[in-house]
Amino acid sequence: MKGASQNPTERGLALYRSMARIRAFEDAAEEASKGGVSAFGAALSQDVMVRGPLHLSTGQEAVPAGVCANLFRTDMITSTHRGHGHTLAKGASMEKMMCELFGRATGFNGGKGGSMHIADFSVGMLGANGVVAAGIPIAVGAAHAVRIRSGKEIVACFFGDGAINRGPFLEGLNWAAIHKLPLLFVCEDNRWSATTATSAMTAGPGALARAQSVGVDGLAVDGNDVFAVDAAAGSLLATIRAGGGPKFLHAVTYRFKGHVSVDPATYRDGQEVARALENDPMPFAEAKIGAIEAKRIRDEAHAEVKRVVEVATAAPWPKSDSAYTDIQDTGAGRWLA
Amino acid sequence: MKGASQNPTERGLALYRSMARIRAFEDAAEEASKGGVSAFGAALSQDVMVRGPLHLSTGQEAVPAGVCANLFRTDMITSTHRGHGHTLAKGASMEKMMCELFGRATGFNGGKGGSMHIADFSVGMLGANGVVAAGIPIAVGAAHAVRIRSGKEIVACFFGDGAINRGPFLEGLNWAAIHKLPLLFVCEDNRWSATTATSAMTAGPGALARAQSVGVDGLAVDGNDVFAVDAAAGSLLATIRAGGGPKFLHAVTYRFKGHVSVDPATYRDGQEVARALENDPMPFAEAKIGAIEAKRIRDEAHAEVKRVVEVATAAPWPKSDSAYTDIQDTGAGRWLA
Amino acid sequence: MARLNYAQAACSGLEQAMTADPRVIAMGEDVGRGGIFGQYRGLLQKFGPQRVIDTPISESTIMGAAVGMALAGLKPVVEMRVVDFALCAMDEIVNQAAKARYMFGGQGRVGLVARMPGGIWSGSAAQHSQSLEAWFAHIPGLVVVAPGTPQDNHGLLAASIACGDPVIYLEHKELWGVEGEVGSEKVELGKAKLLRSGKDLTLVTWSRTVGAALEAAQKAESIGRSVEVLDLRTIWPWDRDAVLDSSRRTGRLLVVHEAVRSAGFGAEIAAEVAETLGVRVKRLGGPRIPVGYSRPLEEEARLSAAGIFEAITAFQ
Amino acid sequence: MARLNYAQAACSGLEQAMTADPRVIAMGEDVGRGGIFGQYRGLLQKFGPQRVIDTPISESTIMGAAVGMALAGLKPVVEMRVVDFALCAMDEIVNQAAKARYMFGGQGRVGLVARMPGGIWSGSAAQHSQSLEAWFAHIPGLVVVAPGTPQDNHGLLAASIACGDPVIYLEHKELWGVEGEVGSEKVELGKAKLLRSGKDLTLVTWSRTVGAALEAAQKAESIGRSVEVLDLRTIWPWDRDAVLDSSRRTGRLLVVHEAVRSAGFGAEIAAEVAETLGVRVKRLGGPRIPVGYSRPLEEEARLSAAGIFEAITAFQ
Ligand SMILES: Cc1ncc(C[n+]2csc(CCOP(=O)(O)OP(=O)(O)O)c2C)c(N)n1
Ligand SMILES: Cc1ncc(C[n+]2csc(CCOP(=O)(O)OP(=O)(O)O)c2C)c(N)n1
Ligand SMILES: [Mg+2]
Ligand SMILES: [Mg+2]
Repeated sequence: MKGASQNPTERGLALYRSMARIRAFEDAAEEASKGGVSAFGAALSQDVMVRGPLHLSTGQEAVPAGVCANLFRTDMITSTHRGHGHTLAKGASMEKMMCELFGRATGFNGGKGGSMHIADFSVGMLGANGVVAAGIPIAVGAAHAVRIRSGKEIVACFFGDGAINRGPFLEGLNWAAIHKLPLLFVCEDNRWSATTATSAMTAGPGALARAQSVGVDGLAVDGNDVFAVDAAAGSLLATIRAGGGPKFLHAVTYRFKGHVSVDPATYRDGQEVARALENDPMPFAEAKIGAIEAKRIRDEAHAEVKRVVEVATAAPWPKSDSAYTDIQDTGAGRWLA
Repeated sequence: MKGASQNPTERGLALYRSMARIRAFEDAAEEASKGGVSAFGAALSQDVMVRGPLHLSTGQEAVPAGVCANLFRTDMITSTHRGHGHTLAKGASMEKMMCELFGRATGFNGGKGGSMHIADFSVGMLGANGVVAAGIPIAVGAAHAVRIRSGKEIVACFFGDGAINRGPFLEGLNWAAIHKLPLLFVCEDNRWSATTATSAMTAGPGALARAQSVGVDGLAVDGNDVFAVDAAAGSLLATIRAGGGPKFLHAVTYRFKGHVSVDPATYRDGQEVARALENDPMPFAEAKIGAIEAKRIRDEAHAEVKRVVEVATAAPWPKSDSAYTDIQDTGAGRWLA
Repeated sequence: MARLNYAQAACSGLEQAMTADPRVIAMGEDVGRGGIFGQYRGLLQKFGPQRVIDTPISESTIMGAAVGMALAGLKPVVEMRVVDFALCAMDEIVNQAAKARYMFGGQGRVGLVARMPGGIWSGSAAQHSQSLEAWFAHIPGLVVVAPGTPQDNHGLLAASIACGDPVIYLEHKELWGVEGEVGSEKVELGKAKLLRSGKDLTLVTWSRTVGAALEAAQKAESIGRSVEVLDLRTIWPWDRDAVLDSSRRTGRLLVVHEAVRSAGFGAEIAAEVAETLGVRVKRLGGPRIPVGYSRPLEEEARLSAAGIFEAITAFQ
Repeated sequence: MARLNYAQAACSGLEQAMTADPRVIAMGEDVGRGGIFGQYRGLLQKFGPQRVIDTPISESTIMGAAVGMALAGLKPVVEMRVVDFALCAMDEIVNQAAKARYMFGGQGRVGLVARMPGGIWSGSAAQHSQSLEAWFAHIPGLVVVAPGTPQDNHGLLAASIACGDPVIYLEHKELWGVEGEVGSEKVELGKAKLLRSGKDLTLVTWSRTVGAALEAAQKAESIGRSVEVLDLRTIWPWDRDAVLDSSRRTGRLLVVHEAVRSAGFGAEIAAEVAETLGVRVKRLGGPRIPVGYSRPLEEEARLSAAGIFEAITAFQ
């Protein structure tokens, strides 16, 4: 989150810390989710901590870390089904997120949403989304609201490479450009859409060209280089904040894990995966900030996540009555007779 | 329709005839629709011949005429809410179309569809559509079917300038490009979307650039010059037929009338309209084929449309029982008790 | 009190809401020119393009942006033109607008009004004539409103904007020109209106069908059948108490709606009353056919006062 | 006869259809790798990428292209992944697939099967757990199928591909791993299956709820209540005759479905039976809430054998 020192060393450490916390969180969540999804016809184990499809952003940490380092707390973001990294990087509590994944009353969503709907409005995180590309129009609306009340906030909208083939991508970018909304579109390109190589399903010169064709200019960046992401996002956001209208950031990275945590991802070529693992954004950043500091930060992150898992494990379950709240004020109720 | 002589003079006459028949049809349909729509809160006159919203393509004749001159009868098209021109140019019977607009049993759709759903499968006209951009995915599917059965047909997909802001535009073009489908996209740009100037709602460098950004190349052309449209469509279609994949034609023209026949279009600038009327595609083409031939062709068209209106006026109404047919085979019926 | 038509009544309700609360904005295709039914006439002139927003033909994003605006604190009134085109925004309505508040555990609310004129529209055929209130009533999170008079269109629109929930607001495509007296009295969501008292049969209906139902009830009076007529007005939450109360008194319930009868909202009402009271129930609705273009076909899809009268008399 | 799970049973039904008729093709996201539930496993290897087509994440165009393919003579089987994402293709389903044949006056038919797994999916929360059969039943032109067993998933998929109408095919997200004997006998669309005879009460249900209903019926037997259980299997057209017949004999109808009770398809069945026979009817369905993520919340949205048993015993 912005407000971190602009001192280059401190900024580097802050970026690395942001990434390390995401990595530690994802590893712990992955562990806690084993057996927790009934995709691919597998049965669901009853005593698993994290139930349901868990989409890990392991390997992609540099994108949220680099982008959100340029956002103020009052700025807003929208996210995807793979939203833990965005949420943490935006400054949300790791503990409340883990509690949510564990389905506890103390989670951000009181257990109502889980990983795919994780949200923390207190830091402007307007929600993960289970529907590919659905966050785009929502981000457009949030940015439009800012414009209407002459606010100073900007909105960052994260989505995957698969999302650029859905209609709302076109509609949302066009809308943002017409109204010159304060909006950064971030295409987090991990090269896969579930079990499908996105390249095979995507025609034309790429995400940035598509954005430009509807009047949204931007930059392409190595999404595994957190410093490059930071710099690119910083320059685009400076333009946006100065009233330059929406911009686009295309960040190429890689999904280290399967589509969901229990997916062995056997459909991927071993060499491709091996090459991608060599581009792990963590050691890359470590090389710049030094091994000693990096280890200290990682250890802190591990300690934090360990504590957080303990808290989440001990946290109370939501009361079943709460299943009936937060639906609507007019016409609420169970309506069972 | 293709198959017309390639002799330049004869081709010119055929193009002009195609346009003249559309113009005559639209004028007659307009006349027959007076009082026939309840848009804008107006009441619907009971004895009007053509009921409901009637979208006239008056002034836009050069686009369907020029494009369809390059299509075989077995080629297919999809159309829009403004589909009379496409239908006629593709070789459909004027009589059956007028009967349909008059709601008669002898119309193409037996009275079930009307203007917004006009279709003639016998000439490959797969239907007008009341939903903006909805014809795009349908055309994609039809072209994909051709590919699957290794057919030789191509599909031409007509849509308006407003449609390029709807999601299916992105999705459909991307799909067509991935599969290199035999498909010509035709953006019939009349500069207006209902009461809104499309330019105010459309960001970026334009329709063709959008198409190129998803891998569909093409041409922009003066949509009031039927010879230019013919030539451009001809060259694109030659590439498509040779296996070159989908192409895009951006044809700029103008909507002479209101959005629907009863719309006085007071929201348009008088000078803009006056300038556009000067670019009427009919006299433009007439200048090339000669006034005498042009008049003969127009007279023929008027005679034809006069006859057709008489036939439609005298044609039988559909039996009310037919309201219950053509729905579904499994689970058909009224289900009123 | 003023004599306004249904479109003007809504427009004045919206104007009042926009005047009272700067968070209320209106957006949709062609709203700048007053909307294609005149239901936004004059608002651009009064509130400017920042609050009366013309949009591209992008239904998904119109609705999705409205959700984002609402989450960011505005109260958008969004225009879908007709309910048939709202089908292009169904993810945004059902997966986003209706569920966001719940999924996020109460963080954020999606206070918006999605106007989507419904019903048969003369000569407009199958893609411009649907009635889908039953769909929206089935979706947790949504409020569903179907005003049948200028007064209700004025008052219910104001109440819908005020309520803070996502409201599906179904004006009828053939009521725009209907005139009536419109006053400033409040109309509460969830309350049916008793249009006519009777003791033999309870007739529940809404939207455009109210007129035909009243006509049929009048005619039934002349042959000695006393029909009570309720205009439901709000489809969700429906006024279960009023309907049960009346049905208990009359012992017979007839639900009448223009929507296709099969799996229409009449089924919910009839089933509920049959379950709860064990009284006799009947439903009259549209046949399960798309609406045809030609007049004789379109007529088959419509409900008439005569048809309703017949249903009343057949209900012994 | 072979022992197959629900996913394999559908896959083998599709394989047979594709072998028998070259016009049958399959398409959707990830189908090339067998589909995320394994319901297309092996088909790419057997039929190649021309007929087992991977698609971009473009639901509108997947469904719209299927309409175009069907109009051009193919018989597409298209995958929407889950019914919740089919909301992104609602215009294509409702305005195009369901209505094209009618609007065009019988020119062209839209024979396609749109597979969209429905129902609660453990730990998947509100955007992956909906049951929307009532929506589709309300739309003229559509056939709606909800197989509850491997055998039915095999036979009904074949029948759906064969029927030539647009079929909404609702597999249940939690039945994929369920095994059963699968033979080659045909399963007819529109025919309920009598799972259990009884004389005190008719219980009508479908899809995943069949299991819990049978369990509850068994338990009711032990306290002397004899419950007849019908698996509806096809939601539209529903087997009205079988339901009326059974209800007439038992004098009591209980409809049970996982979908939200309000405006669910149970309302149609209950209303119809109440109208036609005047017998007593009851409905049990999900509460009108989005499905929550956490187990205790999710449980509130589920139907259990115990809950069904209670509804049976309370129905005196
Ligand atoms: C509209 C929609 N279609 C399909 C899905 C199923 N789905 C979930 S994630 C996913 C892949 C998304 O790929 P991408 O956008 O690149 O994001 P990534 O998973 O790589 O982060 C798909 C197809 C969905 N959630 N929403
Ligand atoms: C999805 C959808 N939204 C809105 C409409 C209402 N509508 C009908 S035609 C039209 C304008 C279309 O503009 P364009 O695509 O340029 O075609 P034109 O009318 O100019 O031929 C609109 C908004 C519609 N039919 N479908
Ligand atoms: Mg991806
Ligand atoms: Mg236009």
